[in-house]
Amino acid sequence: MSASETQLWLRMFRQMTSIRLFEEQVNDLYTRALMPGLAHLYIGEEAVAVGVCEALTREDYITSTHRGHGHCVAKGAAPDRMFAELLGKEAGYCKGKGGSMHIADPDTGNLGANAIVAGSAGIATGAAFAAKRLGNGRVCVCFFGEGALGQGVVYEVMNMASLWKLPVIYVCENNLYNEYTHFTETTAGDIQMRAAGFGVESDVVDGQDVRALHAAAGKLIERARRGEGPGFLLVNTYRFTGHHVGDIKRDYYRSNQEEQKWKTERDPIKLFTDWLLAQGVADRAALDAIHAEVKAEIDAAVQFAIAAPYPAVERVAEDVYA
Amino acid sequence: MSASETQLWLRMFRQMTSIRLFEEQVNDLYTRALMPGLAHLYIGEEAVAVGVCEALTREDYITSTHRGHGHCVAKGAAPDRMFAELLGKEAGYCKGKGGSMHIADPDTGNLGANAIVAGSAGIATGAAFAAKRLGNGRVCVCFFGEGALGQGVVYEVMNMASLWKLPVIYVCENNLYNEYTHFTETTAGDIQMRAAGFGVESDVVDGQDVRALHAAAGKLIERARRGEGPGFLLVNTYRFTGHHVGDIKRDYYRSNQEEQKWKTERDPIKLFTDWLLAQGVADRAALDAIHAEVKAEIDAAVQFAIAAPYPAVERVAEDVYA
Amino acid sequence: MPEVALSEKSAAVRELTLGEAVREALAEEMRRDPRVFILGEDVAEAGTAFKVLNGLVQEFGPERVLDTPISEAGFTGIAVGAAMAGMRPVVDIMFGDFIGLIMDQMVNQAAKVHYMSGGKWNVPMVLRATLGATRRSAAQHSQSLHAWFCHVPGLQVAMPSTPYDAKGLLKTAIRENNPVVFYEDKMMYRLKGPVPEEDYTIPFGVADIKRAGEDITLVATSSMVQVALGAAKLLEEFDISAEVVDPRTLWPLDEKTLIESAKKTSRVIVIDEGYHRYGATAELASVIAEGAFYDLEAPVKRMGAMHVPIPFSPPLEDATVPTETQVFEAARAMCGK
Amino acid sequence: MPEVALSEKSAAVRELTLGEAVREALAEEMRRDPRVFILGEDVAEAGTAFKVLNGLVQEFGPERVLDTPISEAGFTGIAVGAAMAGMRPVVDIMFGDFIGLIMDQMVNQAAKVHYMSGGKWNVPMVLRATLGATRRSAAQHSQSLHAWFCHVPGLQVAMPSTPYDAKGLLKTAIRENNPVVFYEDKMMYRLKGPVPEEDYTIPFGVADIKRAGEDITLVATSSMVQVALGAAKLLEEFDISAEVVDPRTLWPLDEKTLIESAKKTSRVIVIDEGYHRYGATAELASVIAEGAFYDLEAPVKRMGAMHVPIPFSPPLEDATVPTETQVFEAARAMCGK
Ligand SMILES: Cc1ncc(C[n+]2csc(CCOP(=O)(O)OP(=O)(O)O)c2C)c(N)n1
Ligand SMILES: Cc1ncc(C[n+]2csc(CCOP(=O)(O)OP(=O)(O)O)c2C)c(N)n1
Ligand SMILES: [Mg+2]
Ligand SMILES: [Mg+2]
Repeated sequence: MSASETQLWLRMFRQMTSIRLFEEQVNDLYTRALMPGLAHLYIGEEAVAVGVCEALTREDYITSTHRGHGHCVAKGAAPDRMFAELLGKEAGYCKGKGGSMHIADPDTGNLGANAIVAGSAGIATGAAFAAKRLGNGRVCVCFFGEGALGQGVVYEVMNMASLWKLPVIYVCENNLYNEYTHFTETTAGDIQMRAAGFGVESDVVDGQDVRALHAAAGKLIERARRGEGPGFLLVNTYRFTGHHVGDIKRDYYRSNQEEQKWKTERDPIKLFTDWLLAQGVADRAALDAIHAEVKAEIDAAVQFAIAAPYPAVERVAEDVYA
Repeated sequence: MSASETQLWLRMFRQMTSIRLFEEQVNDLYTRALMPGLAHLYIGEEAVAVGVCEALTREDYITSTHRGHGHCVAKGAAPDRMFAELLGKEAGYCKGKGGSMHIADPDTGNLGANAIVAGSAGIATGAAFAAKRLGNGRVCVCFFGEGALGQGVVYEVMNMASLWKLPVIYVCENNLYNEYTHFTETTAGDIQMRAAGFGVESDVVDGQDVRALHAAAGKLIERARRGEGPGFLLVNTYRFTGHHVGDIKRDYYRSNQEEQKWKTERDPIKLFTDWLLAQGVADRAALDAIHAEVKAEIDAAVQFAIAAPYPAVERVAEDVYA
Repeated sequence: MPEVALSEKSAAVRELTLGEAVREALAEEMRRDPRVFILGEDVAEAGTAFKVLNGLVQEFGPERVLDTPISEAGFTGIAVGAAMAGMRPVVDIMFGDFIGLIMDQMVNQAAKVHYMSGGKWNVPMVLRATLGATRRSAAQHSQSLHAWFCHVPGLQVAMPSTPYDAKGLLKTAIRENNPVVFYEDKMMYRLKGPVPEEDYTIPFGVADIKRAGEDITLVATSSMVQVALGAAKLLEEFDISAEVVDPRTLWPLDEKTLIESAKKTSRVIVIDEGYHRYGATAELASVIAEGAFYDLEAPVKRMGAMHVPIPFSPPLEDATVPTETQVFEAARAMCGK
Repeated sequence: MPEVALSEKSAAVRELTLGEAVREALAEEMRRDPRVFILGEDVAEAGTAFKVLNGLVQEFGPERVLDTPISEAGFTGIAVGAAMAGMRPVVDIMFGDFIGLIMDQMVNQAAKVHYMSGGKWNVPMVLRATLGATRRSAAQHSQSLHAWFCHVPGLQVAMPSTPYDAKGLLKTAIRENNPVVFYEDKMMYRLKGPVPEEDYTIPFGVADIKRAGEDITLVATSSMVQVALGAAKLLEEFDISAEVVDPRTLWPLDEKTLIESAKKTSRVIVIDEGYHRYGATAELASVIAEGAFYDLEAPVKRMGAMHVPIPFSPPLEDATVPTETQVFEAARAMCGK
């Protein structure tokens, strides 16, 4: 295995670990009532953001969702400023004005999380439009959950992306649930056929297998970069925890067995760890070391955010107009 | 050929003739500046409305579009009150408040024309929902042009119609143009595959062949009535005149040859006439007699409408709330 | 069905939260009329994100409490058609911010069908939506955009401020033959108040004087009524007697009661949680300024949400909505005490 | 670029229609800045339903004058993203009634991106929409719903009333780094007026006194400015000198000029073609009633569209919008002459 390949795998491991530990801290902050608002955790879906974003350049764009921490980390954001944003502090990426559901960061091409389901479909397609017109070679990845398939605007923009051969990739994270409702109760027909009906090249992939994701996303991304048009990647995954941190009692919409099965048999980090060890990409000690490093970084980031000051109240009226 | 069949064919001939003559009068009224507003003619597409509506009962519902005169006549409305509505007269179906783009008539199950492209997709699906809940055995046909495929709401409601097996049939009148733009410039992928992607049974039919339309629509309508779910009928047709009466200079978006070819070779009334004669369903004299009858009725209807009074100005504030 | 007196005073002692009052109104109307049904996201087993509908699917079944895809425009449109064809849909829009997706269905379809058809088709539907900030839900989950609907002929807009009003107004809304938008403030779902067990309705277009007073009128909507009542209490200590008037429906609007109160007190503050600019306060203030012109001692003061997208950061968000103290101070200043 | 004086008086003699002025502004800005492009339905060869964009695709090509599918929400969303990523889209919404389909894109996305990102992302886009009734286009093609946008922090709303203002305001809009909604009255496209050939812009938030007067102030927007000017002429014969004030942008709003004029004349009528209730007239009237409270001789009078869906029937439709005669009579009555 080439050194660069080894590096790639280890970077992916680190990134997935960062997201997992980041979200565990969010859960902790929230339950300790240190975090205001709503928190939608990405635990269980880490491979999706990492597999896809590792196939992008820093300049490429992404748009994200209410469940956006993972995308943000995977695209390269710093945990300390993310936590600061989640706590509404001045040092946050958006000066505390956006919060968990609206983190954005131009430096890493993150056009922003969006609290409107499918709210970023238009933005992502428009960013791809601009990239094509400006000829800067960028692509845009639009992350959304399968629930967003309910929003007609997704089809409107896929149609235009297809007509105009825009470099946008729609990554549909099918974690089986729209909030508290199973997607089969809200989604008729065939998801990939929907994309095909709008002339969008599509593929389906195991969302717990970061290598498969990286490969599948890479294909669609490079195809889009070559100017051959948009792609649609259907990703089968699962959120290990509640729709949001407050969603504790879940048995009325999904069984404990289902959750346990996914957590024990389909944990993307565990699966990847096994592979790394089996392939001898790294040994347990090396992985533990990475884990420890990441943990230290995350812990420090949390402390930074807790200690950071809130914005002065006068700031409230700033940034309404550019 | 059975007597009832003969009757059906002759009724269809009569209805198609009614629509054609109705629209010719609209064109005349408009160019004589007797008709206010906009007029979108259905000439060339008569077979669609007639073929479909003849497969419906009077109680069944339809929703219509800005190009709605044909649907309205085909569902059984009276030309005199239609003309009165088009001229904004009190005697019109909507007391003159709706006009050409909003004719509605509960007596014939016409939920209304709609001036918002795809504006009636939700209404049609909802009427089918009510029919199913109330168990009254009705179905609803949603007529729309291929331009409406650009509106996401169409996919939102098709998805729900499919999930809930609603008795609604989406009839897509593909007359090749969204206003002044060819549909291939606005429509990517494959239209029937779009329906299939949402689990909606679909079929495609020649829009100039009233018998084929009647058969294809009948299949989807009876299937829906049996509770087997929604249908999508893609109809290939052509509007012989401008997008609206004022659209005279059309060569910048379509050629005169194209128009001539359709008018001479693909006129639905001419084609049906030839068949009726060839089959000996009726002789030329019989058809001429029907044509003359219809013409007399339409002429009288126009005179009625022109003579009819405008609503009193005080009426303006009525009917805002039930 | 008895027309119960309009203010809470006469209400039975049983207390319910506003959320419970909404649920009771829905349950009673669904028992009374089989055409009434609910549709929206996670309304069935989940009972909505706010749990307001808990238990309804158990009583009425999934055919009448219907989980939809995340298709606000689509299911609102379906409700319009279902209403035209004989049903009485109650649409659930989880966060009022999402009305951006359904304005065409509500404004170009629901609001106009009756008029455009010359009075032939009716659209007896209710759209339930939430409003209200300070839940740290940020810019896309905190807005109070009801002014948009108030602007549109053909719609009616109800904004209950108490559990009592919530039950009575919602029952009226469901029995209406026109589209009604019914607003619930997320922050008030746990507010308790007396709610009669019996069947009662509250007519639209009749304001309620939530508190009688002499020196100043506080016209307030939805949760701002509670803010105004709190401010009125604080004003007492300064011997300022504040009258709190709740229009209860912004359309139809009970101009008469608003103007009479203004004429009586000669000072008015209008408080609404929507954005201040071009919002509900503008209509209420100008109606009063015109109707009570010769009796006003001072300009009508408007208090609404600050003209900024609603920020996530708690100290910033708290600065954007009118508070008890702000209303109190404004009223005190107006009364020169 | 020279800051040309704000009123038409100083303008060059060449006359253009308002439609031509809009086209000229677009063409000049597209020549100046390659990032500017147009997208919408039938904007290219057809030059829109109103032919306002005729010739632009010939000069700038289909890549910059882009025909879209009938997907208002979708292409408005694309414009938001394109703006964030470095372009300057000008979106064409054929009929203002269709904004019901794009409120989420404009209000939850375009208007909030800059604020939610803590000032990091900008959305330099223009949304061109039409307003205005009396074209016999019925309820879904005749509305003036601009009050909805005025209500939303993060947006700016320009409403030109003359060809001169149209060119200058549109150029400003295109150079703005914020989303701007630019309204064109369909009935004014053929209105002629002087338009300088040179490059000029008109700053937002600066009202223009279209006609100076002493006895009464007529505050009017868009085509209602023409109505007000007509009424002012009729008033002359009765020795009533009317001042006509055009805010030109409803947000930002030049309160100072409105209030000063009101203080000077002591009588005010506000005229806007949007629905009267909860519309633009309410904000303008309450701003003036508050700011000029001690100088007003009479309540501020509001004139807007009747609170009904706009009917098709010509005699009915004509009754729904304010006319020259109505404004004249209202003004005369107010002045007691
Ligand atoms: C337009 C809109 N409707 C409803 C909601 C409320 N809501 C927030 S998340 C969510 C479910 C989204 O499911 P999915 O898209 O699958 O994403 P997931 O949460 O599973 O990651 C809903 C309905 C919203 N935010 N926006
Ligand atoms: C939402 C909306 N957008 C745009 C328009 C303007 N418009 C009226 S008809 C039309 C073209 C419709 O084409 P199609 O659906 O194919 O129907 P056709 O006119 O061909 O019968 C357009 C764009 C509209 N009425 N509604
Ligand atoms: Mg999901
Ligand atoms: Mg067409």
